[in-house]
Amino acid sequence: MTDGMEMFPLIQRLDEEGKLVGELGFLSVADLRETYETMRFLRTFDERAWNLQRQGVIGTYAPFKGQEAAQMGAVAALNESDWLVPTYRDWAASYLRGVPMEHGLFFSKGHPSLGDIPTGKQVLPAQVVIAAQTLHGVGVAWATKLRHEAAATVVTFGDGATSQGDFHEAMNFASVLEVPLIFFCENNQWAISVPLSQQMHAETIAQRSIAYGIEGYRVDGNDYIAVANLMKELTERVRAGEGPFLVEAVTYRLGAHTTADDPGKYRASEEEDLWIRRDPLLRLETWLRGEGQLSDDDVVAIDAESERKVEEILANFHEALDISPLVLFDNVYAEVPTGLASQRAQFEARVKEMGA
Amino acid sequence: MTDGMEMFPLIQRLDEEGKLVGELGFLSVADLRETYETMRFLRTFDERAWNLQRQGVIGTYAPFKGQEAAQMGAVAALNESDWLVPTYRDWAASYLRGVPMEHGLFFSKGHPSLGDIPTGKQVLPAQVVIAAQTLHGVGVAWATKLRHEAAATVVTFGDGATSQGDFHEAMNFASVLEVPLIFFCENNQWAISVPLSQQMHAETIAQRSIAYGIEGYRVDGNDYIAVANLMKELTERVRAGEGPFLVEAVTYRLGAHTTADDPGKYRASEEEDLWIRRDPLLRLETWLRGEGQLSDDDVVAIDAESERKVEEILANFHEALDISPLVLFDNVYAEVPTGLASQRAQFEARVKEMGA
Amino acid sequence: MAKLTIAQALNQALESALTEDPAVIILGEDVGRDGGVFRITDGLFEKFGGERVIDTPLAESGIVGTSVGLAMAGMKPVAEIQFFGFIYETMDQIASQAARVRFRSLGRYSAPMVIRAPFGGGVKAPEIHSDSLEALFTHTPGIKVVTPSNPYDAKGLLLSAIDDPDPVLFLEPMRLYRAFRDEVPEEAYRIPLGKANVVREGTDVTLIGWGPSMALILAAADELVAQYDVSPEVIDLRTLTPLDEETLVASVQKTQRAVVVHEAVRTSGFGGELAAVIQEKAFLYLEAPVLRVTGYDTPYPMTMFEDLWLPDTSQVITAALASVRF
Amino acid sequence: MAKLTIAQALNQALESALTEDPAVIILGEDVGRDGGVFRITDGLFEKFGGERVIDTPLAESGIVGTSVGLAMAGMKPVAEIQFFGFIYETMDQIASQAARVRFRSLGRYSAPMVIRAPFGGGVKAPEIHSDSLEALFTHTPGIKVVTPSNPYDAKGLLLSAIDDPDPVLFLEPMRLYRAFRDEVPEEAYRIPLGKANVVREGTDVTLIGWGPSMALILAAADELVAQYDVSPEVIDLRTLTPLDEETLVASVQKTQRAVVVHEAVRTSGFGGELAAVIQEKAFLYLEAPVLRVTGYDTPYPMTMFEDLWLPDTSQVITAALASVRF
Ligand SMILES: Cc1ncc(C[n+]2csc(CCOP(=O)(O)OP(=O)(O)O)c2C)c(N)n1
Ligand SMILES: Cc1ncc(C[n+]2csc(CCOP(=O)(O)OP(=O)(O)O)c2C)c(N)n1
Ligand SMILES: [Mg+2]
Ligand SMILES: [Mg+2]
Repeated sequence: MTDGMEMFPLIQRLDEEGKLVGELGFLSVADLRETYETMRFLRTFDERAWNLQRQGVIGTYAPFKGQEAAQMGAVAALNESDWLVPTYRDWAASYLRGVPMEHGLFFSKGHPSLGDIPTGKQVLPAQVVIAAQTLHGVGVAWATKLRHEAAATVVTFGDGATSQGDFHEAMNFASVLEVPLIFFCENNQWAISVPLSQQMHAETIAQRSIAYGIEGYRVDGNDYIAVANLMKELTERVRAGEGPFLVEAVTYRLGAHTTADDPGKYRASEEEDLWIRRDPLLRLETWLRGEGQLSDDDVVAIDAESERKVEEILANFHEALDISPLVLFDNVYAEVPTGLASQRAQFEARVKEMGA
Repeated sequence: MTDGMEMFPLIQRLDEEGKLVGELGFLSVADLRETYETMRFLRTFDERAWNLQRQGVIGTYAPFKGQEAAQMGAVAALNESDWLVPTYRDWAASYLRGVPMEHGLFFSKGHPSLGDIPTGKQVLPAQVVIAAQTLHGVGVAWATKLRHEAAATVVTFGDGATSQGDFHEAMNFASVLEVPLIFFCENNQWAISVPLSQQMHAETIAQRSIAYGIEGYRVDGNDYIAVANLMKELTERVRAGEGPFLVEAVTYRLGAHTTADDPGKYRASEEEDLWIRRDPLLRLETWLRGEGQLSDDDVVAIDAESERKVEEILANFHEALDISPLVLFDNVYAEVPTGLASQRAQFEARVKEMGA
Repeated sequence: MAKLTIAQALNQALESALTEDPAVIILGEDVGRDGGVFRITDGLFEKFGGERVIDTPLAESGIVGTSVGLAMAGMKPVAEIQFFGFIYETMDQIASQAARVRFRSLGRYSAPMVIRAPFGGGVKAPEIHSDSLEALFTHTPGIKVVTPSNPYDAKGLLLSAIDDPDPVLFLEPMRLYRAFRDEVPEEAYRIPLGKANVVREGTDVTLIGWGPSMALILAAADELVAQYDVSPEVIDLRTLTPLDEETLVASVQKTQRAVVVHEAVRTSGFGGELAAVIQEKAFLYLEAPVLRVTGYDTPYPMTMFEDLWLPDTSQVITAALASVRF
Repeated sequence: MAKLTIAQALNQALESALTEDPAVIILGEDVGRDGGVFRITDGLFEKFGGERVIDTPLAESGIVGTSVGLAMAGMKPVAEIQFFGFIYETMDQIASQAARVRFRSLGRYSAPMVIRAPFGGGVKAPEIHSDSLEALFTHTPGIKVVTPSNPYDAKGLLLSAIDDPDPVLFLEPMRLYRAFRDEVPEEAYRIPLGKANVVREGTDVTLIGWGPSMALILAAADELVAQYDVSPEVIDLRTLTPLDEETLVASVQKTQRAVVVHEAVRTSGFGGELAAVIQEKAFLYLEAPVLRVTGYDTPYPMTMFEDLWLPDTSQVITAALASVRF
């Protein structure tokens, strides 16, 4: 039988100790310093979102803590004409593609603007139905191919998503149609309470590429330098018509599945401890400090700036709460059909009555 | 990229010229002589069924001509406690597992008995929805495992079926649950008008096993000796708990997809000619003749016996046509609910009125 | 004007859409070289090539799901599902995805796509091929459910469906594909979605149907006039949802009686919804309950008995007379 | 007697089924160590082990499809679908497979299995989690659709569902899982499927509901009596299909008025079917049209506005009064 780990060795450039074990590739030290700042801001946001749920400001939130390097690396090489097709956990990736961070809060709040991506930003609304978006990714990539656009599409999904039929159909369609798409799996080891070993019998997700006759890669998802460089290479190759590809980014969900979940019920704290040591943020920090690119004072300043940005996001969020519930009726169809229009009128009266 | 053909070389024991290139294995010459008789009878039946459709006696029929060795080999090593989970084209396999051949006609006639498998025969009704039965196969095998029955289950499906989400979910479930199941793909190169090369990008179906961390095999599906021996080995191994396995039987649909199809619209006659030379029946015949096990007179006698059996099947079929349409109401639920009972009474009156 | 079958009219509509709009592509199982198992896409692969008319792998969720992505990224996919019975495979991609693109994105994205499928019984197709499941999709806000009953409507409605900015499920009565011909203009005309068609005016009872049932209803209407001196008004819904309530209710307020006909099983068929709407909106006008002529509450029968099971003209007449004589 | 929530009553039913019958197994996403995202299977993995309580891979069609095979081969699978909104993924395996096993095999095989799913809104869950799609399955002959509205019914109906020789879709009102407690007997009692429950007798109007809507209806009923001197009869369907038409029609023939309440979107919700049946079977008794209090014809709203969107007690009262004063 095939040894997946051997066929798809883990690609790494910055190891768990923050030691550089490969080239920086297309990234400069300045890039990485900036990446660190952004990552630290994202971590701040993520932790604040968790607290906002605890305070009742938002509803269920799915934290991305621990997966920042994977998500940021996934989109590091994309440009304006490329597309991102994300899930409910991919706020870091979406943010880098131009989706304001308050969308993550809209999503958890159940705010009607949750999928109202800014014009010009080629990002799809976050997908809730596991693996459904993998097919949308194929369609988007196919559209760009039909129009000869030389654009890359990246679709992100979890390890659990690879069990769904839609994932398989997407991989198969993409490979047959040879669309410019990168399947980017954030293998965070868990699908809620189900560990990868119970999710599948294969050793790696990367080896699933063989079933479709395409290339697969397994990369350290907590190593931003490795992920970004791999994606740089692959996005260029898909734009040149060599796709699709499958990338397995090996990472870990440091937090709970969502604010509604208690990982204590199903996983060992030793495992969590192990992965805390592999934290992508820590790793980058260690390296930057070693390079003399980061001091304690810098970190303090970055945190202050992160807090400021989070406050700004929160202000935007609160301001956006003043939205009419009538929008619920206005985007069912391009035009409101007669029957729905009279329901809309009833709803409007009800809303007035309830003073909402 | 992986070379599927190289990783999964075609297993063959009796080559296209009818020359033995491997061992007979668990099969005796007498077995093979009998297999030839059965195969010839099956061919006779299949061709007659085609004609019956043309005469308007039955409706749409999906011929298995060319796939006899694959289907017969698939079940050659099964015993009473094993299970078969077949499709609409697997009448040869079902027949060997104890399903009377008239069921093939029932199916095409739309006769209510089409799935009324004889008691004690562990065969599921023929499945129409592509790949749906692969999951049923997993469930059946799982049930036998939970009851510690040491039984093997064989689920059959076409090359096109491997594109469906259900196939993937079945492979994944089976591998995670380690159920005693053999996925047996009759790769007949076409899914109606779509050739394998447009159905998938991978070179072989066998290599899809790698995605699930299980063993896969590619066997000459027109070589009964190779298929039967492979299945002998694998059924024993699954009964011993080593399953599941994926088998790709490389064969060809010599006829049309169904009586409603015209292959002239989409495939070249040269390809058909090539595969006519690879006919599993011819191959076995050549070998048996070479071994002095078959004469012209024998063939005449086998044909006569085949005709007799087909007539018998037809007689059974015609006799079975006298069935009350009211059965439609009696197997919706174990007991007919009140509302349905009154619909049944209305239907009964209507049937009487129409003299049906 | 050419006399065309429904099959030919649909083919003409598809050809004209492919010609008019480079964003239109056709995808599905066997829609290419084979021209579709019912030959609705015949000749289009040859004319427009394999980039515009695509034989997909055998996976319905894949077909609809990639169509959603195509549509969100600016294309206008026209997907074929080989038989409507296989639509179950696609329900997440239709109901949770295509139908919600506009809603989920507050109008930033839309999914202008058409899903075509042959539906209905009467051609002795194998199991799962003949089910009438249209009601399921009438319960899904965000998509439109459209079905023609004749060649003229087939072309005009399909062109409107392709134009439509929202996803449309377009159901083609399998049994009628080649059953008869109509005059069908050569040019690309449109019939508006969301408007029911009063096919025949009358005063005594409103007969309501769509797609394959219209043939029964029209035959019954003739006989009601000729044999029973009953004047039926006949409505072909054309679009099931969004429903043209006005036309329906106005008719029943006039005739004071209604019979709905569909092949789908009775319970929770779209006839239930229509009866509910009519009794609510025309309660004081009704002289008889809204009656339903439908399939029975069993799975679609094995085809040996499908003709006994399917609604027929005599049942429509019986129901109409029961209504009139109530 | 212990006072239990619906969640606890269901857990007790599952535990007793696993204890009574070795053929019963539980499978689904996170039903094992985690005890299910709503903790309905809490403790069962620990008690019965990983062979009887199985965390499956993340694939709903896989869960239902393997259950069909398990059931055909003699097991009694109880499958959990994590949220009813994901049921679309399984519709082929439910409607074309589970529901047809008996029919397809002329009774040679059957598929005694239960599919459990939390449903309904009101808990501010993410998109696709709160949809009420029960009507879709009432259109599928061969399965039964059952939903409890209180702890006592939850246990008794679930045990009957597991006993049932046919597939049962068992819908659990998510919002009520822990909303209140009832006295629930320790022993394994059964409540028959296919029988509606007249929860409260009355004379003026029949209020009909199921699952999560019963809470609204009961509150409305209290207020109708106390504030408006209206005497409502309240029916909890318990089983949607096969429908207990007798109980329903008898009640409306008595009260001459009916209001149906459900969370699902209005068009083609099960309320349409009920209205159709009632107006047909009780036409001459009806003093007012059957009214429906339902969700609006939009996708389930973003949860910021779900309380505005969902039917509430005041709407039930308004409809009941409209009916009585019609
Ligand atoms: C079709 C579907 N089934 C079930 C769920 C419920 N659910 C939400 S997240 C999740 C686990 C997903 O795991 P994975 O794909 O690994 O992504 P992760 O959450 O780890 O990022 C499940 C089961 C869903 N959203 N959609
Ligand atoms: C879900 C589903 N989609 C489509 C069909 C229509 N259909 C019947 S057979 C077939 C091709 C099947 O090809 P393959 O799996 O290779 O089996 P073969 O017919 O070649 O034996 C198709 C598309 C179907 N029966 N079920
Ligand atoms: Mg995960
Ligand atoms: Mg094939």
